[in-house]
Amino acid sequence: MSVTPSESTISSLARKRVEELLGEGKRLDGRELTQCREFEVETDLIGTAEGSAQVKLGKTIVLVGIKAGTGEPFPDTPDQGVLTVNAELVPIASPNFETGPPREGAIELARVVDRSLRESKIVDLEKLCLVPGKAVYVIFVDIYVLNHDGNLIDASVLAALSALMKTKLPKYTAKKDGTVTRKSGHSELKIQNMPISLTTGKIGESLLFDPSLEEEEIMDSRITMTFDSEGNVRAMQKGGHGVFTTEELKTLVSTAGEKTSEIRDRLKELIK
Amino acid sequence: MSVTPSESTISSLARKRVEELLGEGKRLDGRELTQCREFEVETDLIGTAEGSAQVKLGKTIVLVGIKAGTGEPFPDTPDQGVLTVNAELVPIASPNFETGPPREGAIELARVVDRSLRESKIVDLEKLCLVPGKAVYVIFVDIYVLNHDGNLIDASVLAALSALMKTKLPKYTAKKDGTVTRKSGHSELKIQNMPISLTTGKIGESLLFDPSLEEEEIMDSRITMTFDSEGNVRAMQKGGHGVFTTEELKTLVSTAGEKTSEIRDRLKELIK
Amino acid sequence: MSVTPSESTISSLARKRVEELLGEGKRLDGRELTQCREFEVETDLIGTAEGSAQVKLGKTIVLVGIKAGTGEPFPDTPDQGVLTVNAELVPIASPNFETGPPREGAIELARVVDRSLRESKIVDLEKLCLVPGKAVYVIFVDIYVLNHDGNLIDASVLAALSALMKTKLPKYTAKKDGTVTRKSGHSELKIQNMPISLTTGKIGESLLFDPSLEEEEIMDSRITMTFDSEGNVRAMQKGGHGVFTTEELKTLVSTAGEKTSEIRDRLKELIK
Amino acid sequence: MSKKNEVSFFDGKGLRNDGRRLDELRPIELEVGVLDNASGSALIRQGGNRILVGVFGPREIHPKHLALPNRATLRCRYHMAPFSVEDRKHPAPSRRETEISKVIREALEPVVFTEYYPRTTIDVYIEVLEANGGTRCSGITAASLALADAGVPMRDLVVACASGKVGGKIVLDLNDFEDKYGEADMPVAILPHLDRVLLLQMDGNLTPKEFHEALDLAIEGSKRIYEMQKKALRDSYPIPDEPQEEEVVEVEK
Amino acid sequence: MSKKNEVSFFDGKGLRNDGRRLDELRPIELEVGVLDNASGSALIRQGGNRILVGVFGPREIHPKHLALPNRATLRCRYHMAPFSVEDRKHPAPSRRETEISKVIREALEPVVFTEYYPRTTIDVYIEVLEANGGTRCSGITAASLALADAGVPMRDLVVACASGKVGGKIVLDLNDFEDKYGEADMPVAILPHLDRVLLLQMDGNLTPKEFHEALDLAIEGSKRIYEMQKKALRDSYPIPDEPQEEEVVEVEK
Amino acid sequence: MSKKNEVSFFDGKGLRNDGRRLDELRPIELEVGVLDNASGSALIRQGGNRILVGVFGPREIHPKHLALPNRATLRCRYHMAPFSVEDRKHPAPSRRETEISKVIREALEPVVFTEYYPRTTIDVYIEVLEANGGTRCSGITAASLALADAGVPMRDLVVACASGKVGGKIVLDLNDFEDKYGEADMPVAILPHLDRVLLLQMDGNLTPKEFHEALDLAIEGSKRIYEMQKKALRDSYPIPDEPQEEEVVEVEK
Repeated sequence: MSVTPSESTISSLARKRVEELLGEGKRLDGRELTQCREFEVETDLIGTAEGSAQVKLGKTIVLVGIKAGTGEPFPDTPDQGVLTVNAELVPIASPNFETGPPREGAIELARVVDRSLRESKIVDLEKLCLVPGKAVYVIFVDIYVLNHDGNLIDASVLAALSALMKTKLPKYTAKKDGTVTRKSGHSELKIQNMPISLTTGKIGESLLFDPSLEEEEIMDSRITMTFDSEGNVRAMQKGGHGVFTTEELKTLVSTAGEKTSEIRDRLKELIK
Repeated sequence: MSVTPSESTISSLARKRVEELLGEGKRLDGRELTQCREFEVETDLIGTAEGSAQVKLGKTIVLVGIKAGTGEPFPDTPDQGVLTVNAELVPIASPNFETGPPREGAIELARVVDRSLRESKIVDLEKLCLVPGKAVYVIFVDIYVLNHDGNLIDASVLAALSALMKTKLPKYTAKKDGTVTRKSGHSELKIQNMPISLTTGKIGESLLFDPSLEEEEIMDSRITMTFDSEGNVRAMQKGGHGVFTTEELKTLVSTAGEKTSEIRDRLKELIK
Repeated sequence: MSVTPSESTISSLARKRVEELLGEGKRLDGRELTQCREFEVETDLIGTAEGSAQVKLGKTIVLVGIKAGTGEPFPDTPDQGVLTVNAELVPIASPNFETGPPREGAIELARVVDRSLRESKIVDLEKLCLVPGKAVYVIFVDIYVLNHDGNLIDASVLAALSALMKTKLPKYTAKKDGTVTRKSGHSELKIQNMPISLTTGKIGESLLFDPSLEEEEIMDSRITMTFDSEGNVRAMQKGGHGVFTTEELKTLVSTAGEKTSEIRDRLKELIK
Repeated sequence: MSKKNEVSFFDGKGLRNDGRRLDELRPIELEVGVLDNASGSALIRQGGNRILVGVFGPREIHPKHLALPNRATLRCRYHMAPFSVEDRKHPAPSRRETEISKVIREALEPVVFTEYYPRTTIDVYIEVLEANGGTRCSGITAASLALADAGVPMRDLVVACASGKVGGKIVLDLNDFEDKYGEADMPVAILPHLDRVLLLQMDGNLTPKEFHEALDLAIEGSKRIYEMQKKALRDSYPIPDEPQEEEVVEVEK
Repeated sequence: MSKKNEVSFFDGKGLRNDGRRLDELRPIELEVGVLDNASGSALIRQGGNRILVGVFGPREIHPKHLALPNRATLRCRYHMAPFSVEDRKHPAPSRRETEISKVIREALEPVVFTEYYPRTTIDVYIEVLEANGGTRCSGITAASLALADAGVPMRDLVVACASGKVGGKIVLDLNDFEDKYGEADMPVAILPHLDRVLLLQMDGNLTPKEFHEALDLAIEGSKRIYEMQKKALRDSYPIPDEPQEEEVVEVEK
Repeated sequence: MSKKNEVSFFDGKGLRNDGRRLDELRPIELEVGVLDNASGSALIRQGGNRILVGVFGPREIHPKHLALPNRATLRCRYHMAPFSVEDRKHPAPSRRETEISKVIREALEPVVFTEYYPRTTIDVYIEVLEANGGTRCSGITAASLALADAGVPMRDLVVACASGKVGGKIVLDLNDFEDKYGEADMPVAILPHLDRVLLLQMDGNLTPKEFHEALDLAIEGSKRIYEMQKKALRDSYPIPDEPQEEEVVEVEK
């Protein structure tokens, strides 16, 4: 059951000040409305993972680790590998995160990242099949949020993409009956697309890219759009208790598409 | 752990009035003590289910859907299909139902319905075996209570029986090793008995058939008796914090048996 | 998450009195500091178990039942049987125990007993293999605390050891593919070591063996040391919010070792 | 959404697998006030979807720490019956149901005048009895009627409809087959007379231009459903002192 | 209860598989006051059943919202030890245990003077250590002794015993084999001196006439157990100033 | 800990499988103040271990019934990331994690001046991002720095290090391979300048004499790590008015 969260403690006064600033096209941290925060990527920092990447987007830190092994395929896709995305909002990341099973925020995060990867066909799942119907590669993408300063979705998509780009699959020999044995060596996981998401927050009538935590706490709604390498839309998710006009959405598809293209180029530079 | 429920909010005054009425052989809704509410049955209303029926018993509404597939038998009955009964008291049915895992009320309901079906051998489980010890039909009877106006047990037994009578099993071909593949077509599930339950409430010294919710809220105890097509008893369950005398129980076995015979005839008319 | 438990209700006055007594080398129940309570063992009292023993250590009562069957080995130990220890602090044992899944106290108890048994190689797990990688004996050691009067660890190790010493394994015939069928008869489970644990409580500067519940409620910390039949240490566990000096620990290893040797001799007498 | 090469979405006449045109809705039946115990309720049948919604409240909230000082709490559960899908669904809530409950709640939040009922809760229970694609949209459409039936004041009715892309074409109101094998699915919920988007999700593959087209189509389809919603409410609450329109019939309650 | 054709329930002399006559109880041993920490406790051994019951309270209740203003809350847990059955039982509570906890609580409710202790709880924990058929009845018989041992005022002792039908005959106090392969099992709990039925369950197949017979037999058997209960209590609480009966012996506590 | 016969722990020169001497620590890097939202934080890299610790508090406690009238509640969670081990760890807390959380909390209890902050909580979250043996010790060492970084007053820093026995020899700071295949592992946590043992666990096989030796070695190793802890804190909080030591560098925060 989804329940209205209790209101953030930010006074309506604070909100008024932010809205005034936004009226002048300014943001609390000095960015322009369509300016994203700088990001850094560090890859291969977890030796026990088959791939890993830590992204710092402003002060938001997300670590993604990839575990790859083998298992049975789903009955309805017997010739495809399995890709699973999971997110944990561990309590070191924010005074508001708690221990315990994932709540709707973590589940939505994981599912939006999952769709961004899956719908853009980031990996060819059919190439991850070992023995049809019996044995396939199973890849876990585990999102670990280490510091929450806003816009976890975009940081997580970046980290997941980076980690997958650096993932090395263990090699296996497989028998017809589905018996699988590890053999030495690894092969690179082939990435065939680079999905990048851009999340836009809405406060009053202003639209702002890559909202920070301060902005998230007062924003009315957000819209995430994930674009593939060709500039097509692969996933969208509106969140929050506010609304968008159709014009806002149509305009955003163009501006956000361009912005993700810049981000993609920057990422290529960072982890080539 | 079972815990004394908090008392219903009905005043002792209200209870006194009901008892006076009952003293004169009258009930709140004008029924006689041994008069059940009229019921309606609608079958085959869920296309995704292999069988379905919705029963309205007065204002109580219970929907039962049957899902049939294949699976492994239990180790101690390798040559028998599996029949599983589950009940959900979904929160649309009553302001007092809650979301979450089933509580003792839902579990008792499912188990009493289960015993009513199972003990009367409503289906021949041995005929639901595909490959002994390896593959059998697995039939799920899911009870979904949509509106609670009393006597969920009898309404659920009626709905489960009706749904099973209308169930069509998907056909399968099975290999000796237990591998099962769907083939086209369905066959009717053969019903070999028609168990009907009758629940009697006790308020003070009065015994009343098919208690309504108003009556349930003040009644001391209830006894459910399930009879098969031959008029034999197949299941019983006493509930509530009150008592019965042995004479009451012995008398009830006769009157309730006759009443279920009438109900069975009525059901046959409704869903022939 | 582990949380500081709420303090015991014992007044600091009571604690002061105990400390004074201890200063004179005396304990509340008249024992000497290094004196353990007498214990009794009753074995084979549960007919449905493959082995069972009930130990009374003072007023502490622990019942251990052994269930033995077959199952798959763990992937990393394909040629070894499986030994699993579980503990339930059932609510009849103490007004402070609750129903529900095991809490950290029960989990720590099970894990310390597990290590005491496992590290002393009480049974040769390789002899419990039926078909390497496919079928092995699976032995469940279930600790059931019936009355809690302190020092559950030592009582549980004693009861688990006694129950295992009296365990009779059902015989099976196994095929190469891992199929297992029960054949008539039982064989004795061979015990190759007799681990005995000794738990020492610390109150102020005093160290006392086998603390009672009264003592546990005010003690600062405890240290459990498990010794094998040769007098070597196989497991240790410090608990509680207090500290030990290195000298205390080094001394304890000698005195506790001797004491467990006495306990082992006594146990041999009791259940030969 | 996995595209299979062999799949064909249109017949010789360019009609969809269930005989519809590209911009045609599935047949929709709406019924208001179908449950006795709920404060308000509605049943929607849309193609193969059969969804029952019950609303309770505004009422006291338990546990009390969920109460909000200046508005009603909205609680929303989207829940599938075990028999509502091809392979029996386990009764425990799935991650998918958790996410959909959230986006539906967020679609309803801007519409309900929650500020009228501080410290209470309004509970919306959406029970999917049979599912055949687009259940979150059908559920929202019915939830809005159930809220109206409960007398909960709202800025407007909420209405939802998906559009998407199958076989290279932008289509309205995808069924389960089109959702599974098509190229894109995009559920949209709107406040119809204010033209505001309350819910938007998309997965698949759309060019920006196709997105524009699909959005317009979803809104256009939603508005058609909006008319049906209004009719269902009128039918359910005939106003005796005004000259009744011909089509008003007493709804079974 | 699945009847197997090959099963035979009686030997040449018409005795049951454990040597009993049709209306004979299994050997019963009752012990009162066997646990130190519980307010009251009892151990029952009935054939292959070994069940320990501990009662706590009347005591403060947590969480407090369970407190009832005009009576004590009764809480009851029927719980099986993992090693109490042939195939190890998983420690998590099963649906069967949940149902049995409920019917046992409902059997005890009419007996305890809960109105003497408003806002408190009386907790009854039934631990099945070894099970061989009819454990809910043995559990109730022992629970009643444990309540008495705790000093909880009751209208009478509760006593329970099953009857049923095996091999075409009505029998008393079924063991596990008879329960599994026989035709009917019917657990009954009564208030013996008032002849009131507190618990009644049945599954299997009985004609109305057989039901009458089985009910009478279960009540008759219960009354025999009732005498053993009273003796166990007398043994446990010898009254020194009255001339003691010969059979009073000090019970091990 | 299962000894395999084929396993060899030392090379020709008597060095361990990672090139260390018997009494040599793995390389350790400590960083303080690495997280923004936590009150205090620290990162430890010790051999193949990478562990992040965040401390929150003293702060208000929820649920309130956990509040203690005369001291702060300490809450501690040791938690492994799914990718921190060879076979992916399921996110739900394991029994092992539950036990380790408890012994770590008990190691920290005597050190924190909890009496300064009655009715509050101090939360210590230990996230194991990569594990290669001895994570509970590394976690304690880092937790102590995070507490210091949060400004929580402590009697001393806590520091932990394991010793054990592999290939017949007492060694310091076992890695995962030595832990798995060696003869004994013994994690120890101490208050270094008071020489008090806060945590002690052991499993394997040690003679009493070997225990003495192993305990001395663990304490000796811990004291070496203590020096690194103090340096990490100095580096993190350079004191400007005192003449700074050469090695003081501004730590990335």
